[in-house]
Amino acid sequence: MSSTATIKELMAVVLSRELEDGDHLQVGVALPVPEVAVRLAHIMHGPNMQLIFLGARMNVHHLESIPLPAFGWDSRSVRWAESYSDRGHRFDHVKAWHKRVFFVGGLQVDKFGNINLIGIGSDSKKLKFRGPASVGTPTLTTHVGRYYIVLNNHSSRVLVPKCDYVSAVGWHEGGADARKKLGIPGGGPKLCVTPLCVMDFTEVEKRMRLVSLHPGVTLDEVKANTGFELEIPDIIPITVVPTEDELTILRSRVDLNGLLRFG
Amino acid sequence: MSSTATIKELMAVVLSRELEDGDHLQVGVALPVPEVAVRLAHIMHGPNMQLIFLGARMNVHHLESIPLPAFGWDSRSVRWAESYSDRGHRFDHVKAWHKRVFFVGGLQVDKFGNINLIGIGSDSKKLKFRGPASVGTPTLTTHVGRYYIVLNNHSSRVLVPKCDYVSAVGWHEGGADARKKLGIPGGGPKLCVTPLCVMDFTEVEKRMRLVSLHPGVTLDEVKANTGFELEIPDIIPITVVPTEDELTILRSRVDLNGLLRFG
Amino acid sequence: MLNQVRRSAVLPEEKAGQWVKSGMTIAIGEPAPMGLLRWIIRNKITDLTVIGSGLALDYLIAGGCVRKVITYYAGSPDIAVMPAFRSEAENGTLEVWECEEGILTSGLEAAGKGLPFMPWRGGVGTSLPDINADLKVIRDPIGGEVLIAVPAINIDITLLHASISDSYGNVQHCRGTGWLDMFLYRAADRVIVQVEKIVSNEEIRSKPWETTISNADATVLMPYGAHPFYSRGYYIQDQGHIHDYLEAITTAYSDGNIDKKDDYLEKHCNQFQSHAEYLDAIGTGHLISLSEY
Amino acid sequence: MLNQVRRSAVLPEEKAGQWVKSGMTIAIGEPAPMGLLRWIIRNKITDLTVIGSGLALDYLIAGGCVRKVITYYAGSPDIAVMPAFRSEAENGTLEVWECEEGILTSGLEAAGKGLPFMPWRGGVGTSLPDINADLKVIRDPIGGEVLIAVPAINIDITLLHASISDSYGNVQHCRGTGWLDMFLYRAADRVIVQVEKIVSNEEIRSKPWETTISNADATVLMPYGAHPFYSRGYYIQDQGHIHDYLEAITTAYSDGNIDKKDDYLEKHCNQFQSHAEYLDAIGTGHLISLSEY
Repeated sequence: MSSTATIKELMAVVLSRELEDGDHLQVGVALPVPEVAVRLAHIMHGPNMQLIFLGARMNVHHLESIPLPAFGWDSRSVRWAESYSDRGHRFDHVKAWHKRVFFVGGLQVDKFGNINLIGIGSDSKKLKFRGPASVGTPTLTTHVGRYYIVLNNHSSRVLVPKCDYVSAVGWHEGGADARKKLGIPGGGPKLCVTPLCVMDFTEVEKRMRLVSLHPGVTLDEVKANTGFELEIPDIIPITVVPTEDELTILRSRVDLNGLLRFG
Repeated sequence: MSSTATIKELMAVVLSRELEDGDHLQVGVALPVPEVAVRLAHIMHGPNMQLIFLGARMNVHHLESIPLPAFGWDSRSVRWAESYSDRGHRFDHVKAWHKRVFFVGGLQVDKFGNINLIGIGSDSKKLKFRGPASVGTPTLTTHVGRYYIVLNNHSSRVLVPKCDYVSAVGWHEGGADARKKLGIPGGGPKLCVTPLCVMDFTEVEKRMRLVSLHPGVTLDEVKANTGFELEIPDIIPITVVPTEDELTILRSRVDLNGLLRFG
Repeated sequence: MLNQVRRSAVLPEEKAGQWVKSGMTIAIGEPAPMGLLRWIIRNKITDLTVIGSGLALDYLIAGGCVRKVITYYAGSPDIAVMPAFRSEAENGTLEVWECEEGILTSGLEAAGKGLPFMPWRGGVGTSLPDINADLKVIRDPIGGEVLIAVPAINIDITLLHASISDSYGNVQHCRGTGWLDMFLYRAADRVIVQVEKIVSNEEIRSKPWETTISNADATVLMPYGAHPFYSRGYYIQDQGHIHDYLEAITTAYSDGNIDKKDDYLEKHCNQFQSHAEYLDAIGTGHLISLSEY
Repeated sequence: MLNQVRRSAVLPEEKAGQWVKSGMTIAIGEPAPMGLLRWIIRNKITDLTVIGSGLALDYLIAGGCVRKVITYYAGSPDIAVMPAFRSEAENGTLEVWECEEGILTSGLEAAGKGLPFMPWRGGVGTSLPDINADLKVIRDPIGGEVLIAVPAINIDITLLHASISDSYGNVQHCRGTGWLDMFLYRAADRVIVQVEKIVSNEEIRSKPWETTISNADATVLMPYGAHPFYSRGYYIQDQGHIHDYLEAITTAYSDGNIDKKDDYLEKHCNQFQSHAEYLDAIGTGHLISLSEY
């Protein structure tokens, strides 16, 4: 069990440390890293967290393990939730979303944290690559207290200067008042976590900035794989690796089948 | 049981004959005549009617009797309904309200069937008589397939040339296109039933018109107690009194305590 | 692994009651949360803006707590217009935000959805936009239809009565909520729910589809807390008690002998230190006689 | 006392299926009403506008039934983008009304509420109003905030899958509805619900708080009707079947060998005369193995 964490496990642990007790954590399907992260945080330090999956609200802190579901649409995984009230009224209680934390991926992400799930190509009626569409990301990222961008690939095809289309507004065209000017109340994207590094957004310009490099990753590698000029701080720490405790709990009480270890 | 019907029983029977199988019949509290009418119609000829009370939908045609509740807010009366879905979503399915029939009273009713539940007096901030407020009548009368105005008193204080305030629009300032011009889709008021007579609305002007006089009531009596000029047809029939069957069923299977008989 | 205990949302009535401050906007659900309302009257909270209807609203007005009401109905099957509401509105001492059910739910939905307004058709052509300056007649931006723009109605605290909750603010209503409860909950910054019974978390999780509110800020254990009103699945209305109220308050206001109102309030509310004392005065036998069956 | 019989809403699949005509706007709930969708494919209904998501939507596209989709998500946990959707959208043979969850529910709510539009904030600042000309950026008439006016999305027929109904169109979902089902129901002129089981009216009335739809225009008895998807409380997804679909359809489109698609459809849908024949081909043993527990 004392082996090194995989990159995905590292990413999950980075996210789990970001989550605060009392957060309402909504994770969509097909995002295994956040799925693990919220469960790990719930066990580690979140007895008052609420996990929101498939329109169900759960607090399962009393359980010894909180395994991932067998597959994405596993209806059994939320049988013993505390409430299904998010379903028929998913957008009727936006007022309480300041407590909510969300996670998004993207076909493209630009330097201000805008993301694109619509597609690639200049003609929106005939896209070169048709994406899966925006799901609920426009509304969720508009209102939640904060959200995290989580990418499976760190490449200049994904991290682009400008998205072909914007599904969810991050910091728009930049500036700490960018969201306010648009009339978008939520707290915006906080971090962007990739297989190479952790990034956040500068205070004034809200441009993406390197926070830490994952072990073994060089600055040049990040620069070469980022399609825009990343803000680079003077001192660049290495991402703090999972503790023995974190990794043990992650593997033995959450990711029982090693989705992040072998997947 | 072969005694004569009381005026309220007569009114209830008149209304019950108006109701068609398949109608969705919504009756608010404090309207005993329609409460009896919808139950009677349900038994007599309405196996596919839906009764909507207290936000519950019921079809109780299979029951031998459909008694009135013991009192207005009797929570037991809808225990065995088929659905409570009208409660948290009372106005989310207006699309289906063309099937719905509603009943309203009023502090004032004018010659175009506009009604007032707000109050009497020129200063809306300090009314001479403060009414109970409009309940759901503005929205319901806007959308339902048709509705009936039911009055406990036929007097010139109630049937006025012009309401001090309008809670629910009937035919506004008159004309068959009055509702259309306002953009109000529902079918509007069909009849006004009072202790003296039955009235409807003329085809072109949509002014209130006498349909029939209740037994023993004279035309002069109606005119003297109506605050506006009523349209009078050439031939004025007497309101058809309840049949033996209707009255027996009303008394023995609906109004078991004689609310309309002795009340 | 610090802070490993899940917080309880259960509060004693005085702790929860103290959240309600004079001048706030509060809302009352159905069945009426009478235990909490009696706390508010007894503790002389004043100048409230109250979203409510019927007799529970009238009780708060009679209790001297209300400056403004947002209501669609101040009558009941027992009386055409509630006595304290009627008298104070006619005197001009009570402000009325005139509305109706669909307009009210639209404003509450706007608040819950984080929107500044919602459009609504019911009320077009009526006097409501004339009387209530906050209701704005608009043309819809797509087809030009005439509608009413209802501003968001935001609430500081919503007070509800429900059947059960667990320790963590998961609330379930027996046989569904009152028709407006969920709108009031979603439009409010905080919600306090008084419940007949507090149950285990396992009982809630055995039927999560019945959970109506999953994050009540506080729940207060108040068996028979809706008395003199009903509580679905528990007890029916106490018609005698309600008629006594209507008679006392009607008389007080119409006689101009407003002391009679204070006598009524003293006897039925103010003299008690707690909900339990109130129930003692009603008497166990009488409470049992109200059982719903 | 004429006409004393209450009408049944239960229809055989071919009767209910015939309501769906080429060119209509239909909607698909969750769990997916696959029995009805297979009927539509088998009967070569075309040019549909479909409100749906994920694999059930893709199945209809692959089946050649769809001209236009209104969707917020055409992916799944198993594949980033659905193969038929992706290919036909990229070819320009499929029109996409680009939206997202909150915009979709707003348009559906407008339809249900009889309104021409609803305002929504989610989507402000995004490309959605640029791509979708029906979404109009407006200023709210009260405070001047920038919002999106979403036009009413009206549906001809909504198709749902649920657990039980009685003979009269009273439907109850085990453990609640899919998140969008009720929006789709309320926005539609008619709703057809396929159910696992038809129960007595008394069973429905024993728990009216669980009734989700009280006036289904038709219910169709289709046990295992959501296969290869789940039905809450009955069976889980058939992952093998779903992977077969994804592989076959992905291959068909990427090879440019579109016959492979027809082979798949023939084998899994078109060769059957009825839902029962389909179930026979799946086999009882396999169906039992999918039981949810």
